[in-house]
Amino acid sequence: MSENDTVPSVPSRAPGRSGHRVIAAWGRFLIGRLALLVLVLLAVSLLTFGVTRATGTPLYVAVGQQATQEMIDARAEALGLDLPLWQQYSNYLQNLLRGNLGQSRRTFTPVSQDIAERLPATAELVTFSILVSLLWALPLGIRAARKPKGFAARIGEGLAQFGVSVPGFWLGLLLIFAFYYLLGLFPAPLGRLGNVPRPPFVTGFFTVDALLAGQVSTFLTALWYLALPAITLSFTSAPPIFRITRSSVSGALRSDFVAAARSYGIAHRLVMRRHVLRNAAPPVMNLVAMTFGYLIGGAVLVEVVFSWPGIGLYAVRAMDFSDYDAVLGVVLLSAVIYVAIYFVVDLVQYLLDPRLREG
Amino acid sequence: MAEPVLSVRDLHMTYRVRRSIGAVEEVRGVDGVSFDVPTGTTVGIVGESGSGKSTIGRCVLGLTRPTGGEIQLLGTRIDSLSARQLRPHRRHMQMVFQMPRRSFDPLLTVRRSVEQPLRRLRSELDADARATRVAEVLEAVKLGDDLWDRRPGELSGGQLQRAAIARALAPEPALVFLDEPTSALDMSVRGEILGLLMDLKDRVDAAFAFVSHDLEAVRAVADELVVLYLGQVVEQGPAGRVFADPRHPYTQALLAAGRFETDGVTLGPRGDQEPASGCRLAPRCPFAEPRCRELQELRPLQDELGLARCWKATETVDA
Amino acid sequence: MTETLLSMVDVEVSIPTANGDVVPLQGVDLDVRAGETVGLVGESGSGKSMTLRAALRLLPERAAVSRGDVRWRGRSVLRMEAADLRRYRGAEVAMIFQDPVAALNPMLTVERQIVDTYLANREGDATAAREAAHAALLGLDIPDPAGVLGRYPHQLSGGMAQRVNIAMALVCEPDLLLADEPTTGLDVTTQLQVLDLLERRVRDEHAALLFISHDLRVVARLCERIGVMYAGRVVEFGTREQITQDPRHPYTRALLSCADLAPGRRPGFIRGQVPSLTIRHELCPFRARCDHVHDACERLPPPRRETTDGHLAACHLEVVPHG
Amino acid sequence: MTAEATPRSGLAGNRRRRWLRPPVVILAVLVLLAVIGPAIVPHDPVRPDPMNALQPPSWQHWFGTDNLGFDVFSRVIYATRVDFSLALIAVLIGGGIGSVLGALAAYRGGWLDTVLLRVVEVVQSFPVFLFGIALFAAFGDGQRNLVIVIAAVNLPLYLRQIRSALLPLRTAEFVQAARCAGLGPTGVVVRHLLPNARGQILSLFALTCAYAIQIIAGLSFIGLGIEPPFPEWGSMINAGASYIIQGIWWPSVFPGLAIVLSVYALSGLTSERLSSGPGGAV
Repeated sequence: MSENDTVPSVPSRAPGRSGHRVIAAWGRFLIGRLALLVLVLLAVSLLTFGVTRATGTPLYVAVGQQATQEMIDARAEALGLDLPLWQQYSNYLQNLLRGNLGQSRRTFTPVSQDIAERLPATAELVTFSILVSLLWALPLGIRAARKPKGFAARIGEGLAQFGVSVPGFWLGLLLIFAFYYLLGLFPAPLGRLGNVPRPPFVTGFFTVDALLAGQVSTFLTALWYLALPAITLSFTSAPPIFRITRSSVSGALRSDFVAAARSYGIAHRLVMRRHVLRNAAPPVMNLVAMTFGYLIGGAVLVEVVFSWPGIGLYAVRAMDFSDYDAVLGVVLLSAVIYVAIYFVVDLVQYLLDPRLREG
Repeated sequence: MAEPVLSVRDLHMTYRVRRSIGAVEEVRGVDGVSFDVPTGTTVGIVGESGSGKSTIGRCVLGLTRPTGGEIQLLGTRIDSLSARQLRPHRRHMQMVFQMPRRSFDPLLTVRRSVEQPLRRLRSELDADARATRVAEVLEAVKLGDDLWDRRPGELSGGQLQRAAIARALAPEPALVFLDEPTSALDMSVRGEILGLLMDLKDRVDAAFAFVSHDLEAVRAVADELVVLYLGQVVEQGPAGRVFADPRHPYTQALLAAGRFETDGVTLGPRGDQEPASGCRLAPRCPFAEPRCRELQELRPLQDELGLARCWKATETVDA
Repeated sequence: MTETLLSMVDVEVSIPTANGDVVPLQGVDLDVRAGETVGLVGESGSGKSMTLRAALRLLPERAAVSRGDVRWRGRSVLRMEAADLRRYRGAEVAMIFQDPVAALNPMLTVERQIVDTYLANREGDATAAREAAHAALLGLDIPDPAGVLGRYPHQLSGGMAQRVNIAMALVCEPDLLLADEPTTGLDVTTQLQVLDLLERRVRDEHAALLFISHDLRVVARLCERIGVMYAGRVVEFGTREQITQDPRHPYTRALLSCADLAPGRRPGFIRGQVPSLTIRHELCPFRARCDHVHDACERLPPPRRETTDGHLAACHLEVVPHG
Repeated sequence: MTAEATPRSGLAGNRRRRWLRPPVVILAVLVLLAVIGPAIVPHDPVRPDPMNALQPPSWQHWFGTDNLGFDVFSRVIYATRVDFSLALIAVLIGGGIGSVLGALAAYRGGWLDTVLLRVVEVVQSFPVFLFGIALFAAFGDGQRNLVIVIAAVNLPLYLRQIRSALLPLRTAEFVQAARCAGLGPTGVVVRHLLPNARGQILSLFALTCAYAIQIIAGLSFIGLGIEPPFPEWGSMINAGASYIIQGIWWPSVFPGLAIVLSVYALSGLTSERLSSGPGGAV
């Protein structure tokens, strides 16, 4: 009855504004978001730059223990460590932009190359873990929303509680013990294909590449090796997906427009598809995308347990070897991926929701 | 004429509303509103949603900062003061909100909430003086003393609104600003609060501002009336006159609608576009003429009957 | 005698909660005849909104009809199979909600939603549905119907959105339209226009209307027969004239005195509060707040007295003294 | 349409039951172990006994012995103190600062709110473990750095959760009434906003402690934070990991169970779920 207290509820202008104004509006929006993206990436690179300088050991380690002071100074100059800090940062930034993440002292190859070889392994693991999560988290989440006290709700919440309570790396060990040692159903936790030859490289996803090359047995082996690590990781990604599905679907179910649709005798299937799921989907899709971006850096421990040759394992090995450039390369990359996905998700959100798009 | 307790001069409040991607629209919530509230009188401020009436209250009480104009409380200008500078003036003005249940901290008892304004605004009072003052105002609003030490959750809407009025009166303010005090109450409770306000009006020497879209309620308590449309004052004057002989077409339509008369002035549907210049009601007004496009000033009506912002209202007087 | 469409017989609805049952409806009796406009007036907590939901069998989670029956043309709605129930909702009975914008799906255009409603209740393909959607908006004083069809709900004002809801409900060609305080959320000037519009369209479509509101003046203006609800039951039922001129239940009398405020005169009000609905009231629930209470009210449940011309009141008092 | 005030009687009844639920009992036991554990431990958790390494669980060694002959049961008990105390300290530091910033962001709003949100976005774009690795690379190993890492992870979490808990309260009428009564921003936050968000803050505290324990264990598992042989659940699991594929399960399984029990006990205290979202556990 009364106006909300800050912004008057004057309805917006009719749609169908002239074409170029819409494009201009979108232009401003995209520039705004891109500026934000660049700002966040700068901040991220500042953090990693700070870390590289704070380690303070590159010189000492690079030159070796018995080095004389002159050798250390010469090395320092070569590495440009004597330049003022901001100049070092701009060099660091230029290197980054050129994709030069420094050289790994363990593999003696450029860090960016190491990462490029290992990123697909992590990406494949994360993708399958999310697929596994979606298999149960979505249906159970929807069912739990419709029958809050029902069977699905109890199972879903139980699995979610289990997933949150059980550390992933420990669960991995348990699964290995049960399914490899005791039952022998799954392979030893030694990488992605064991000794089966790799399929020709197309995407870096062994499953996809094997299918593209028609090597069905390699595809099955790849799946066989993927199973345990993907299931382990899915216990981390599934609980939030289950919970957000349940809460956003039940929110839509309790809404007036669903009550209105049902009062007009609209078929249940249509009510679910066009009213409930259409409104409940955006938050779920956002979370799944963010989870993907997050797990790229979050699968570290599962990779260690299953010696899965991804960027997580690479970072941990580099850590043990004090190979800081490699570590920071991985940290930077996963942050960039996360922020990039965040940007895309934000954009898709605007496209899907007329309240944001049409205004 | 004594200095008015509250005087608002040419108050402006513009919002930057983000309509859609990148399209930010400037909405003039309050667009040049002026009125006075002398002591001992109740000024009714009426208007529909989007008229800016609640925003004016928030500006007067320093809860939001207006983008233009002047607000004077007891002769001193308060709209440009910082929160710290405003604090000593707060004891002279208090507010009653629309939703009684939301205007009380659920964790505090009624007594503690009513005492809160005294602690800070009347720090010269010691604990006992505060306690007696709290008892005084709670009795004045006829709230059963068995409820004083209860939490808001255990009181009804009507009882809570009584307590809210007591809290507002506690520091003996010169101005009590009531923002839609009866709109959230049931019919049966509305009368109870209006009756209380009518009693207090005579017994308490303070100025009252009563904002509402419920014309019947305003009519029962208001001495003066200010009618708002889309952030502008369209008519102003003694309540009796305005209710009996409304001059501005919008006021006529509003009063007719309030009495469920369809034969009176009726307005066209509420369009989207606001006219750039001239009378904002023009797109909906049955008497609209080309000259409505020119800037309509608030012009005085004959012998202190008030003001109206429409050539038609003041023309019959001049002709 | 015109056919009785909807009849609710002693309907009780209860909702189990952690601290025991809440009983929002405690024995509602109501009938609506074809082409008639019936009003239900009651304050918050009186159960008027729950009555409409019970009529459509669209009760909130865990709520259930624990006594009595809801009959549509003699057939029990409570025992209807899913398929019949779906046909009953929309084609036979349609509903308009209080918050006009919230009752529309924010993700779909107005046209899409009206077309869906049409296809769910009437024969015809998509093009017929689109024409019906456009036709439905005519006669509702909408300045640019074609434009409104293409808009999304958040782009509509309250008044415009409620016109769309009325159009959507009438597209189903229902025999009975339920309206849950459709104008309460609107501005005063818009409220009157939407009320008249609703009355006109319902008459044109020869549909019956069950209209509920907390404002007695709105109900008195629109409805031929009026029921007054208090604490989950109908305490008085009669024609518009009987209720407004010759109210027989003390609560109705008190409501009337609260509704008309005259300047200078002390406004009427009802002391006390609405009773808790966590107990089933055998005795008269209004007795604590009633000025005419006497010992019979404290001992016996109020009888349902009906005068010859159908004016019904649930109160011990024979004739309520005036003033 | 339910009645306004639901009766009060029911609440006292189930408040008593609420405190006797399993999570609370388990938590009490764990806290007890953290305090007196080291004193009552049957074997010296730090003295290796290579002679009977890798013995399966027996009456002598309830949880068996690990590859260096340590008694697993003693070390699990001993480690309770380490994991709980570090988690507690880290969460208090990170949570404390985060809550204050969150409250200010919610109450002040404007540029402070947007700046803080952007900073949180940057910090949370680092996955927990890589973030930990990077910080360890910068500041070196040890319990002090472990606390810093956990605090740094919790700070943005608290900032966001407290901000979203307080934001709706900011526009509530009783807050505006408090401002009209002359209360300054700190007065409003301390006297009205925080007390009304007490339930959410306690739940957040319980959930973030559970989450912190998992991070500590995870970091130690990859050799960061607490160096063996100092007893800590994560490093114990790591020590036993390579033997799992030979069927020697007990050195890794029992410390993991301790973690699960702790997290179950802590997260069982609250009905609210930290929809942990991507910030989820390891």
